[in-house]
Amino acid sequence: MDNFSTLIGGIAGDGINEAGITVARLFCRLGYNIYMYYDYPSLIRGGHNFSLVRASSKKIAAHMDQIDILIALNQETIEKHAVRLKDSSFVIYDADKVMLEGITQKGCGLPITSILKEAGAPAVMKNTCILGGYCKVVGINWSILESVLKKHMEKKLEQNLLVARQGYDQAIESYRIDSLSSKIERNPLPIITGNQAISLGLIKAGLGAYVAYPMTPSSSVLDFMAKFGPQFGIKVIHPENEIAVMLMAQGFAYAGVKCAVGTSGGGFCLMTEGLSLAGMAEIPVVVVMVQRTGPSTGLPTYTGQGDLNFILSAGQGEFPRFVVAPGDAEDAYYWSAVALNMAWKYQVPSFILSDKIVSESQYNFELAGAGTVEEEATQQWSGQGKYQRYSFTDNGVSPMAFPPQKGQAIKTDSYMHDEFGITTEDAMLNKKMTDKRLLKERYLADDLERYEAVKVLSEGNGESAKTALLCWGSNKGVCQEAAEKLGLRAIQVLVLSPFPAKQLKDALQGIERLVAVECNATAQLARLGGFFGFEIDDRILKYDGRPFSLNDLESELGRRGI
Amino acid sequence: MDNFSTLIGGIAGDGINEAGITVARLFCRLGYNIYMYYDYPSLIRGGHNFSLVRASSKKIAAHMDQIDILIALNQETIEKHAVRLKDSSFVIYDADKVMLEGITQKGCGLPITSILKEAGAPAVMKNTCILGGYCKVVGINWSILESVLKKHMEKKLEQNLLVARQGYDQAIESYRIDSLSSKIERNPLPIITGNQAISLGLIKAGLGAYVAYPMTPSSSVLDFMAKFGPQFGIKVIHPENEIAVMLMAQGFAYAGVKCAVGTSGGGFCLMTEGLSLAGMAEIPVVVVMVQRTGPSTGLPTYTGQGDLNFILSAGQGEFPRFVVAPGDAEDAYYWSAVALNMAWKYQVPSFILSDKIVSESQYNFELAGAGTVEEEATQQWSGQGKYQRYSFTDNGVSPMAFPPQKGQAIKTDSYMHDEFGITTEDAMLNKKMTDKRLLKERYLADDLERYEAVKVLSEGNGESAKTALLCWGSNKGVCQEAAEKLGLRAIQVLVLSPFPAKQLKDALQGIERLVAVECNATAQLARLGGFFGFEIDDRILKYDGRPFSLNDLESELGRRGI
Amino acid sequence: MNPMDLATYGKNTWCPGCGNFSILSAIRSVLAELDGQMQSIENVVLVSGIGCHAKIVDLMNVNSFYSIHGRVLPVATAIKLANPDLTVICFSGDGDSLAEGLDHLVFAAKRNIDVTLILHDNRVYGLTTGQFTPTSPLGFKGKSTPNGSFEHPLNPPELMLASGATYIARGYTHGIGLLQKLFREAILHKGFSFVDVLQVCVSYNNLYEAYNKRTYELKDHDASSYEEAQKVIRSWNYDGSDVPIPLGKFYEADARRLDQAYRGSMPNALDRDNSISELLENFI
Amino acid sequence: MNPMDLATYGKNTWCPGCGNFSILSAIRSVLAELDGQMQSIENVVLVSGIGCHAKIVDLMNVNSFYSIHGRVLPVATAIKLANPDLTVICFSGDGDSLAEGLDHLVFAAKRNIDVTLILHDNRVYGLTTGQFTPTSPLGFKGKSTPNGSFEHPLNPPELMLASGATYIARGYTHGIGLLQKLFREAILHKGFSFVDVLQVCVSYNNLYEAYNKRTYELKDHDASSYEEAQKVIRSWNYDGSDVPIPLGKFYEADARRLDQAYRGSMPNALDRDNSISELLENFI
Ligand SMILES: Cc1ncc(C[n+]2csc(CCOP(=O)(O)OP(=O)(O)O)c2C)c(N)n1
Ligand SMILES: Cc1ncc(C[n+]2csc(CCOP(=O)(O)OP(=O)(O)O)c2C)c(N)n1
Ligand code: SF4
Ligand code: SF4
Ligand SMILES: [Mg+2]
Ligand SMILES: [Mg+2]
Repeated sequence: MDNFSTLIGGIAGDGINEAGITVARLFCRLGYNIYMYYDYPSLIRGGHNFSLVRASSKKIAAHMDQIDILIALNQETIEKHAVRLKDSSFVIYDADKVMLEGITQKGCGLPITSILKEAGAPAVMKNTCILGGYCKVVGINWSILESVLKKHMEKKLEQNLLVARQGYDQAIESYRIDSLSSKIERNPLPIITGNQAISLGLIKAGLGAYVAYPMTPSSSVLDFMAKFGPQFGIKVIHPENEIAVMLMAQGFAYAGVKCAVGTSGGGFCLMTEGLSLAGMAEIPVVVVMVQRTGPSTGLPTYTGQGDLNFILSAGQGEFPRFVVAPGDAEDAYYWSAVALNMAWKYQVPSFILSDKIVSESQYNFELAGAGTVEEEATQQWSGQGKYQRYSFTDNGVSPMAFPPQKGQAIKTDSYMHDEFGITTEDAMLNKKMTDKRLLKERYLADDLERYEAVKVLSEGNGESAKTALLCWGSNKGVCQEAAEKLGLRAIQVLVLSPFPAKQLKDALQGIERLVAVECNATAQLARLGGFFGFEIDDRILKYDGRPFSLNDLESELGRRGI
Repeated sequence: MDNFSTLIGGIAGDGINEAGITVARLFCRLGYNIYMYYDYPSLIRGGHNFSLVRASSKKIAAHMDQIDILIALNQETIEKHAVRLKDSSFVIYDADKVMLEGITQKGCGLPITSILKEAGAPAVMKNTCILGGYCKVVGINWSILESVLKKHMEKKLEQNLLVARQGYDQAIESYRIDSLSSKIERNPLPIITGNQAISLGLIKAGLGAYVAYPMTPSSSVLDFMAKFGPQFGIKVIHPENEIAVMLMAQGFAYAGVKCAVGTSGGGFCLMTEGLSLAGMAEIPVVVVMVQRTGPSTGLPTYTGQGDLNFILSAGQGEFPRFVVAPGDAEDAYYWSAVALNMAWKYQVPSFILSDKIVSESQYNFELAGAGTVEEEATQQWSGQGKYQRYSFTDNGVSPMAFPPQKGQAIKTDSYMHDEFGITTEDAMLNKKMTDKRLLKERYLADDLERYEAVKVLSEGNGESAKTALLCWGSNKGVCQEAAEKLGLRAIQVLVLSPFPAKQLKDALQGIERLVAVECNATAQLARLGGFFGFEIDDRILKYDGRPFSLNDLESELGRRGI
Repeated sequence: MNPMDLATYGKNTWCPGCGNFSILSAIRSVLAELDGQMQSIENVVLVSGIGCHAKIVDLMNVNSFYSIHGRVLPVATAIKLANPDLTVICFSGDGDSLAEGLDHLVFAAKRNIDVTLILHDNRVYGLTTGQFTPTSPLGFKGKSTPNGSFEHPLNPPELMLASGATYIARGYTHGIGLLQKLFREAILHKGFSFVDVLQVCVSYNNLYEAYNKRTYELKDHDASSYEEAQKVIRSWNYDGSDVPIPLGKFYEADARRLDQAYRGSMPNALDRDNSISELLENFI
Repeated sequence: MNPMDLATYGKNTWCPGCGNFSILSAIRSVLAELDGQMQSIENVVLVSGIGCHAKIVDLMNVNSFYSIHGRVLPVATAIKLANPDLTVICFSGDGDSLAEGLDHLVFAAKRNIDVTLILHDNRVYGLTTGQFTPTSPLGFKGKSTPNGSFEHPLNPPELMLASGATYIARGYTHGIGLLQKLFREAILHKGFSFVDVLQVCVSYNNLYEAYNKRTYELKDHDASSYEEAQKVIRSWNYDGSDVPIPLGKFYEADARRLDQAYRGSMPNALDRDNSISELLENFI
């Protein structure tokens, strides 16, 4: 079995996210790769949530429209997702709540509400119960479910096991998912979101403080840091607003503590003034910027890639910045570590430009496979002579020192300043300091040649490899898969600033038709490419808040004769 | 006499700006055109300020390095500006304070301090006294100075006239400035800054409220509005910070009052979140954004053009905006009125992107010559049926209505919304509303064909017209003049969004070498042009906070063999 | 007018049991009642921030401006200045107006602008699923403070009193009669009115039990006295202790209002043109 | 250490007669004196906003962070949290910390973070040449309010008291002895210290005469009493009236501080790698 998709739907409060993760874990234990898309509106109880878990023998990072199993905790789930059913699909549902009218596919109703009542279990255990039934239906051994529950149920394990078992016993086997474990030589992998991977990458590269004001879809970085940060000595702060966030980051950096902040569009707006300060005062800071549907409040829990232009030029004045857009959890881990390193190596702001899909989707994650990255040393002051915070050097990078330093004053300044850090309005010095700051971008760009800043995801084959898909961020998975299927080349631009024009040129060798695939309405990467002389022939754009499914992209490509 | 430059220098507090304006007024009465550059550091008393007033028979908007008369209220003025003296130049100075050592040019020292003492006049009258001497030296009749002082001295007129007369009497005539009034058939023109012209343009198009938090070099719009706004029924508010400014603007617009805000880089950063709200909620707002040297606090009183990229993409998500960069006071007046009209016609944010030079320089201003512009009617709701704030229409513009409307609810929303203005997370509607908003940009772009969004400042002549200078904002004057002198074409891009690609293409007919002239370090207009397929061959950039003088530009062009 | 006439087709997405339902119902009946009496409904404008609280405007068939997080008050202030005949009512959250937008709250009070702010003070960030806010008690365990928050809470009515608010009251979402009374008073009060509503968030900070036990309605309180107001306000400081929690009107005073400052109307285009020409004369 | 050792080559660009000179001289002598006693000078970090006041950091040969308008306190808070052994002193203006950055001021007090804020309260925007600020009296004629401002001033010490500040005092730039005393106390105080300095701006708001006549130094004031503090603070409300203006320490208390909350140090790279691997186990 190559692909198996399960959708579980219900209302917010039904634990749909957790249920999806459990399904993902089951498949992971069987040796599959998984990808889970989680779809939810902006509310706390009610509404319609669903998790779409796809398992595959190959590494994946995209979902397909059609599903093999539909798990419905309520009627709305059936109504909304019946279109996804194939002839061979199967529906598992709460027989006390849901009616299967008009559905021709096979199904199995479980009296969830009754089972829970009998067991004296609270309503939140619905999902455990139905997952019991699910395991039976798809032929996953009870022992696997049992071990997953034992590991992850923090509360009321016994009762959960009881209702799961009831579900398992009352369902009928209909599929037989084979374990892949014999084929793939590996232990089950952890399943994490992009935001968790970002957090781990930052920690790996020596993060000392994380400051954020909650904002979907970036908040789970704050959650993670608040929970696990202390064991890494990380100071985690949730202050009054995003302005304070950005300025606190600069206070930490001044004192020598590596700091990151996290937000989404509206919160980032409030950070732009502090960003420009970081640019002028050459203060390293990492911004985890997770895109959602804009403008303004927009759709807080849905995705978009509408903020690229903004990020590239945010803040008054001109100063270099490092911007990377990871495409999945492993990218996220690796490049977040790199982003923190780059920030401190070049004393510039660094962006991890994510989107809701990368940040909140679940991926199986292999630390070893994500690439080796270590904390890099910051260029420290030698301790000789009088310290000058902004000393002129060959590459524009001035060695750092942090207070206290006996006999020295370490001075940082948002005004135009001299080498020591004292304000000056001198015309020549102004030009010279501007050149110094911009010089760092050149060295940063050179440094990037060591990295795969542009990645060829699929080489394509034969004739059709004259066409390439160009993507960034979460469209990595869907482009790679479509390209492999159709024999196209697929190219992911990971670093967006400094723009890796040379690497992109190399990756495009022989390509005659270039198709940008983006989740925005104005094709921002295509436009950026235009700057550097890359001509984009087609644009496939989606901007309804939802990610491309593999089918969406394939049919769009078909429509264009590709 | 074609050109005559006067520089007056002293410390902050000496009234150098006012003295320069007085000189400008004198020449204006003689029938000359004038341009005055005012240079001052960020402090209140002390330091070095100077006004450089250039008079010319032609219309001008640039200064030249060399001067004809140097008026020195202190020694520093001599030290700093001696290099500007030609053999024929003349120095007028306070003989009680200044020594003319090492200066070979002719000069005339007046015992200013003694004169003031004798007259019992306060130190602030120094400038009036020396201007008396100046008039004698350059041969401007006493009656002209007298009439200017009578008109503009609000306080202590008699005493001012007395010390001016003393200066006049004790100096010696050395030049004879001829009146041009016989040649140019016009009454003396008002002399105003770009910021005052912006204010008048906004007033002309029906401004009802102006909200701003002070920030150099935009503050003088607030000053002007606070002083003169009430007589036009304009509500002028200076609130707690720029966030409040931007949000107040939206409250005013919601209630039907046309509103503008003003700021510079750092303050604009704080407005970006509200800007995105305006984009989503389709709320008209005009932002007067005056650039200074960045990043961050930078050089508050010096110029720059480093914020173009930022303005074009500020705010999360995608929405249309109108951006115009006037190049002098008449542009500023005309286009500010257009900007307010466009904001309300298309319900989009509109930017008047100025810079310190346009905003704080003095220009002679001819209302009739600035172009005819009237307040345009906003598309109002018909009053029929149920009002829908976001109704779908052919051009994306939904008719407006303002509370109270009997029986109606007028709903505005920062979330994705339906036609009525109620939040929705529906995918199709999301796409449709995004299309609606972006559609407005197309109509706005079409509308712009009625305007000279790109202006050919100089046609050039013969062979050399194969080369064109491309500029925006305050480099208009210097490019026009250099081009006329060298027979080049000079092209000013006035509208930067929607980008007038067609008009620019037309303007570039026959051009083989295109030279961008900008006051920033990364050639932002050139880069923007690159997006639209315009290839820039050379970049002449200045980013030390000071504007190009005509000589600066000419010698840079010379260096490039142009 | 029937309160239900003020409903829309917008779907109510609050959690079952949420205190916001009481606020919705109270404001609907107060506005329905005032319509025809003092202020007809089309003259009312509602402004909200972002948070669970803010969803209320989608549920009211009344003019509204659904603003951004923390920014209710500048919007409301400008609407009132634009047209002083409008009645402007703000719905805000404790994260919204005490963290993100605290400065605007203090300045609205300082300016004594004639708008009403109803604070849905659930002492937690509801919509972002449970972080501590400025009114959460010391030691609050939320998502951003899993081991307990480190900060003492603010006392919003005390801050409002120090900032110049001229109507200050506290309500509780179990107690709709009092809520209605306070909303009515606050709306009719001329000047900045602040109603701190102890709004229970059943999902992230269910304080029904504590509030039911500890709240009491003020009797014989002299709301015209600053000192008395302060005393009663400071009798409970939003921490976890066991002291009684007073409800009712704490303070009311009469003072100069910003909306009285701007007068004068706009000239017609011709007069404007003439004035511009005249004005330019000054610059010759 | 001689106070003049703390000077730099930075040029002093304040107006002759500006009150900022007194603050500069007072802070230099206090820091020179404390060096060697409590806190050696390299452990001191100065933070400023933007305004005339802020130029002070360019004149001090001491660690400094010249920040942006209104944002002294988040920077200072983070520096203190990063390294609690540092002594952090903020210089801010009335526009800076009471308008642009008011929220941070309230939160610094709420958190009782152990930093000192010296407010150069000239009751005007100096550097932007004379607009009204939150402490300008009603009717102040500045550039943005040529016909007089419409708003009553805030009373900053009152706001600080309501927000949780644990050291509150007022000084005056004519009176360098008292300034020194208050700066020393404020710096040595553990917790958030707020010193409101009546700093005269000779160019835009010259109040020397009024202050000379009306200020008096507190005697026998019980600074440990909240009620007493409040009474004396409220005895003058920054308006134009003729009442006496108290100077001195208004309030001092001991309370939990945010900088006590974060402990623990960072592991070495190897331990970190191991912990990451272990942590990932939870997600299998
Ligand atoms: C600038 C900005 N930052 C963060 C957010 C995310 N956000 C939305 S609602 C909310 C908190 C809401 O808390 P509160 O104001 O107390 O309202 P409640 O949900 O509790 O009613 C936050 C932080 C946002 N929308 N905008
Ligand atoms: C975001 C932002 N807005 C506005 C300004 C312009 N600005 C510089 S100083 C200042 C006011 C300073 O007033 P205050 O804080 O009272 O300091 P003072 O000059 O009186 O010492 C302003 C508004 C700025 N630098 N940044
Ligand atoms: S999360 Fe809390 S405040 Fe929000 S709707 Fe649910 S109960 Fe109400
Ligand atoms: S403007 Fe005022 S505060 Fe600024 S330096 Fe001058 S006197 Fe001092
Ligand atoms: Mg809340
Ligand atoms: Mg001030």
